[in-house]
Amino acid sequence: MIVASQKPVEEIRETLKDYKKVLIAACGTCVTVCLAGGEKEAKELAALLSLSGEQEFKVVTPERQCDAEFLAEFDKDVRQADAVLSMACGAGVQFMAERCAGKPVIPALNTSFLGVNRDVGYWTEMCQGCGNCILEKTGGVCPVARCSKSHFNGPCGGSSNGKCEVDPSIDCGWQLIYDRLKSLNQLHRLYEIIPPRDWSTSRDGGPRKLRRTDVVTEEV
Amino acid sequence: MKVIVVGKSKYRDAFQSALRDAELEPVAVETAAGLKNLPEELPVVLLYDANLSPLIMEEGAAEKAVSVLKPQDAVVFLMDRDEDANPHIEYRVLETASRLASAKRRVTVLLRSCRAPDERFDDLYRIARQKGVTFIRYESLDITENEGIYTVVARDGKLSVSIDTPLLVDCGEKPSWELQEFSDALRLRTYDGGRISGNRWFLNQGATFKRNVRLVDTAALSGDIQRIMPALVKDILALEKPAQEKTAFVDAEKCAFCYTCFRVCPHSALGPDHGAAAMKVNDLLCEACGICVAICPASAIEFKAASPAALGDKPADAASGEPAGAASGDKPTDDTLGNKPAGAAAEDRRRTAEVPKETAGGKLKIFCCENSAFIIAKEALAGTDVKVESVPCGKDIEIEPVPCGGDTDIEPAPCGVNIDIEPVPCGGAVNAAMMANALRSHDRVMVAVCCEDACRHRDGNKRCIKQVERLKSRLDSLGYDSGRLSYVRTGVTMVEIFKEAALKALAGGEMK
Amino acid sequence: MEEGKVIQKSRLQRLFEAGEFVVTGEVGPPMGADADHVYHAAEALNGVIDAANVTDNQTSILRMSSIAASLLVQQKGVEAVVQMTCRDRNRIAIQSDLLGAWALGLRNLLILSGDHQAFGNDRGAKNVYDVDSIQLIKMLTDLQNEGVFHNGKKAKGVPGFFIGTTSNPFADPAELQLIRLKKKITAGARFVQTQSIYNVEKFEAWMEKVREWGLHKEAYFQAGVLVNKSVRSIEMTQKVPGMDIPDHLVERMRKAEDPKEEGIRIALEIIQRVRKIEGVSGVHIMAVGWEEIVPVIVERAGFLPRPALD
Amino acid sequence: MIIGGGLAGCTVAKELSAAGIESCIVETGASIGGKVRGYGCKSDTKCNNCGLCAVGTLWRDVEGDMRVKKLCNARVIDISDAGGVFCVLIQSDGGKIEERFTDIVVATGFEYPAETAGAGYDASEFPRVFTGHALEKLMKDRGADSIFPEAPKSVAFLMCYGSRNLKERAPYCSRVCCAYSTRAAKVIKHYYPDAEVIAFYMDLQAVNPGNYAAELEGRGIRLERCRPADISFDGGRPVIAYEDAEGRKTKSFDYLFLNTGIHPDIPGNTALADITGLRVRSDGFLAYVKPPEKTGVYLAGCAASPMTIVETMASARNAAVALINNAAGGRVR
Repeated sequence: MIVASQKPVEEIRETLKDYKKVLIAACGTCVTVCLAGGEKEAKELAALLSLSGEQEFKVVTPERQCDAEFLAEFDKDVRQADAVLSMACGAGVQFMAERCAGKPVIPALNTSFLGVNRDVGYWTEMCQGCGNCILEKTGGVCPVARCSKSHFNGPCGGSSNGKCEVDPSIDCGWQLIYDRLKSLNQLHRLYEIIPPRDWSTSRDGGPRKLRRTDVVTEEV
Repeated sequence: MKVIVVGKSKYRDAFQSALRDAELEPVAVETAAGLKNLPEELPVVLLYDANLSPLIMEEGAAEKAVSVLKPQDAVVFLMDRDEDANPHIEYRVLETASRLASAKRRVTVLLRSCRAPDERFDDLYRIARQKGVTFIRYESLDITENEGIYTVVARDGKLSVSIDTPLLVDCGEKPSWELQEFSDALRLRTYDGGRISGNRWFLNQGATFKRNVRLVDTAALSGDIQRIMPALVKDILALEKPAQEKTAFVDAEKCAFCYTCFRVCPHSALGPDHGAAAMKVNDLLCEACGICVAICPASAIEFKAASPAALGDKPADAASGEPAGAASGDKPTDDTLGNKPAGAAAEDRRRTAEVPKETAGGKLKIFCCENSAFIIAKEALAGTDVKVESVPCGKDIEIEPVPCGGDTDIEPAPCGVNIDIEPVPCGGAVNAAMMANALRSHDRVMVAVCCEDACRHRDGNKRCIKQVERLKSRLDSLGYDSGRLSYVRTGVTMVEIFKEAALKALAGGEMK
Repeated sequence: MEEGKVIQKSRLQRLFEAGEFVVTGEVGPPMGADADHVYHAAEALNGVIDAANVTDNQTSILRMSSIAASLLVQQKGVEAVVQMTCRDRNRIAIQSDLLGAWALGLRNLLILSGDHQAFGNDRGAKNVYDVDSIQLIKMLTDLQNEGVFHNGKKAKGVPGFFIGTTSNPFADPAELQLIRLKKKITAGARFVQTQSIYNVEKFEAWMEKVREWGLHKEAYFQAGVLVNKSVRSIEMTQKVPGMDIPDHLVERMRKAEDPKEEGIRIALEIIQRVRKIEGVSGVHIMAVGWEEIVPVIVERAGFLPRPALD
Repeated sequence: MIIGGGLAGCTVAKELSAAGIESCIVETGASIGGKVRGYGCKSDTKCNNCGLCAVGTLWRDVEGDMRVKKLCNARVIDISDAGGVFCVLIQSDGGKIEERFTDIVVATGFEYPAETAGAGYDASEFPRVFTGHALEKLMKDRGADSIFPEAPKSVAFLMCYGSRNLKERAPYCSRVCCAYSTRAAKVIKHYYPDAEVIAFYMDLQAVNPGNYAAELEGRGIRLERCRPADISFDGGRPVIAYEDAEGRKTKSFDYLFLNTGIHPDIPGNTALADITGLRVRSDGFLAYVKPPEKTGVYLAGCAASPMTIVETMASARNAAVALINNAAGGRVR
């Protein structure tokens, strides 16, 4: 899931200061689950920003902001607003902005990473969406996302007691890989030299597109 | 009614036959895995044999031990027990010690704290003293072993005693992994060593946070099962009805299936409904604390009234402590998921929410936990113009204005000050949006929750205070006076503290 | 800046400041470690041009480092313009390399974003783009003016590069490009080399805008001129994104009996025309794969001899 | 009929009412609630498990419960058997009344009789000395940042005061003093971190899980294991003479707490035993002669033995459940 956190409220207020009627668009999927931009957070933000008494807020919650059909349901609300505060991830904010001709669309969140929910209110990064998965080689622990240096062939010298040199609260990704492979009895995999990889499948190759040719019947 | 009897206790057969006598239908489950196939809301009795030294628990073990001891050998019992452990184990220790002393062995009982749970203990203690058992209180112990002989050095302040013994009996209870497994399977909360943490154990002994699970410590019974049966059967039968007049209800359409409620519910009342791809409240387990309602990130959980049928002939002021009354509305059934609960506004599919308009309110609004602050609010706020904003379960609880200088010896609040009180089932039912909205209509807002660790819903009070702290820092960063928002921890007798907090809140100050 | 230390200005900078019409060329480092290649190229340009750009892994093709090759070029008496892209290095590496470049006596710097690695042979490489060209220009200018790195630490020895950048007069929308150019100049670029000019009318219009915005007063503008050797060369160039080659020029090449000579003539015509445009302070002559023609162009354009400085 | 409208009596009444059984509380005081109503919660920042919050809305619930009849300022004079039901003569404000009941619950609790320990220190005469009851009032009325009118520098607790002492007629452990006094000590230490708090004790009961003595000492509460020899006064300040391992000492304190225990109301219990068929034990508390299912007379709370709040409620609940079961099943006398 996409994990995000809310921007500092004063920053949000500053970006909204020129608009009288603001539509707060929560997003009902990832950012709801990570307690950053769901309906509850939107209501709380609306209540907090309403304290000044100078602006009007309305909260809507599309199921997802990354599908046009869900956004279409709220076109009327968008028209009535001076600006839209999107509480979706960066993708949702942009998609909302594409739809809202002539309306400023302002982000309320900082989109952080692709991660998992480890406990109530605690998420960790697991994937960077690099487009070329090698988890089968690394015991199901991603060296790209979970090693601070994205090393492919073992930890750096800064790994000590299973912790990363960047911050002792970060587990060394390669320690995790080692532990996993050991438990799988696959330590031999560590001897393989993983060659420099092709990053063109990652964002280094430019903005990515994906087409399922069997679903797309008319070529674009 | 089916009752699941969990555990491998040696008392299980006797226990099951006692349940049958009470016209209940016991179902034995021996492994944690066996629980998975059974409905979650069935009453569960977890039989638990304390894991203790056989010398004190098994008949004849003491005599056997005596036979291998030389007459001059010392026997030392270490009776270092917790307060919440059951006193029957101590009876056994005293009895065993007395028997060994009767056999002319030198017996010493080392205690860290003295216990006198009841007259029986007093009697056994007196007998043991008469038989020649030595009792020594200690603060710290050193134990060393050399070729089967233990040297125990007990210290108490500046005094110390050293005893050599071939037989050192640790009377403490050992953690049981089996119990831990059952606890995990039943979603019970445990603390160190796998012991089950109760729902404020003193409120309801033997109960757990989960309403349908009761813990029976067989050591406490010493085989006398009948002693506990009436109360146990009463509790089991009470499980046929929801705990509360209102329960939480998940709107499956809005639910993001995020498991947040599942993780925070102190009573394990929420579970997944995979068919509907949404969470579902188990009405029989829900205690209506409102924590999930407040925290649900999709705002998908609301309260609904439990159906009159489910509540049945439940009389007013029942043991649950909740007033009964205007329970109304239809209980949604599984086959009518679209059937919205009474009271839940039937929102259209577009899911829009109006931000409440600012309404003219009083000077101070207090969210009061019904378990503490709301009980004392009347007394504490004597002399102020108090209005109760909304009342749970439709029953009117009136807090009438008391003229200034009433009969309390508390300094009265200024006359004519409007204080609005909103009772909440738990501090955890108050979220930041509620507080922020209250700040729009009131000069000051305070939440009054139970003292730390005293929450009936485990950590609702903590959740509330954390929300207050976060909201305060957000108010600060917006440049508002965060002193307008405050909280107080209070108990059912802390009238003066509640009063002071309210007065301070009115003045814009803060309580620590 | 440390007191009492005079930073020696580059020849390029002094020529611009003296109001001379500046002529620069280009040296492409080899795809290998062969120093002689650079020496030969530099020797050919000695006395012909005022300074030579030394490219930085141009079009993402792996080559010898620009800074190292620049040093080799200067050893042969030609002043180098170090090119530095943002593609391959993060802010630490870029600054570190440039500190070394200054210490080695390199004085001119051309900052560009760098072509995406998708154009080169290492398509699977990660790109860095930790800072973009404008951020980099600003970082360096601040360092040069205040003696303090972007990270807030004081520098021991401050460089004084003559910083230039590039601009494309033909990219759309023109306004966006002009805004970007203005930002670059505001950030501290002192000279600007443009994309190769073929469509002189459009370039004239662009320069008019530049003058309107007053940019020509804040930086020296050099028109880029590319010399084509063949029909194929001009056809290929026409296909490069951001290039604007009028069809009639391509047609001229096709019809010409001697395409090489025609290519020279076209280049010379362009040079003569852009020279007259107000605000153009020089030309930058590029002859990819035909480096030996540069002295010929310079000579036939009447730029020789190059002015001497005291 | 429930004799006594304190914690045990009210708990029984509430349980019975929940089961649909009507009851009548006969209370000698002016209102229901008994002693516990005057108790104060003993949490500092954290709950100290005193159990008082378990009481919750009990008083309000019982006061507002139509199934529970409340006779205050009333006392039972006589009980006689009237063929399967009890005929009870009650002296109340309005004179003597006679009522009939099927069952009787004895929940008379305990007493602060004049002759028990601590009674000699009247608050007006010794404002710096607090007995158990006064301590509770202090806890109840404490403010957000003060307990005493002035911040104390030193406070002493005398635990087991009057307990375990044949001469004081309490040869047993009252079982609550260790708990309430150490909890109060924690509260005082929390309000006044600089105050010296000393507890003189004989035995220390485990009140919280773990090593309680260590926990208390970790909080800065000093434990002295000795029985002080003498209490005297110096200008109103209590002075305690005691002996520890180093020898005899005297020390003066700002405040002194005498942790009086739970004492049976012996005359009252004796009178009740006569009319209810219960017996008075050697320590003065009441006990069953025959099982309550046979007699219809139930015992709840501290009338039977010293109990904590929670134990009292549990005992009352057990009595109520037994009564309800018997009422449903039909009693065989």
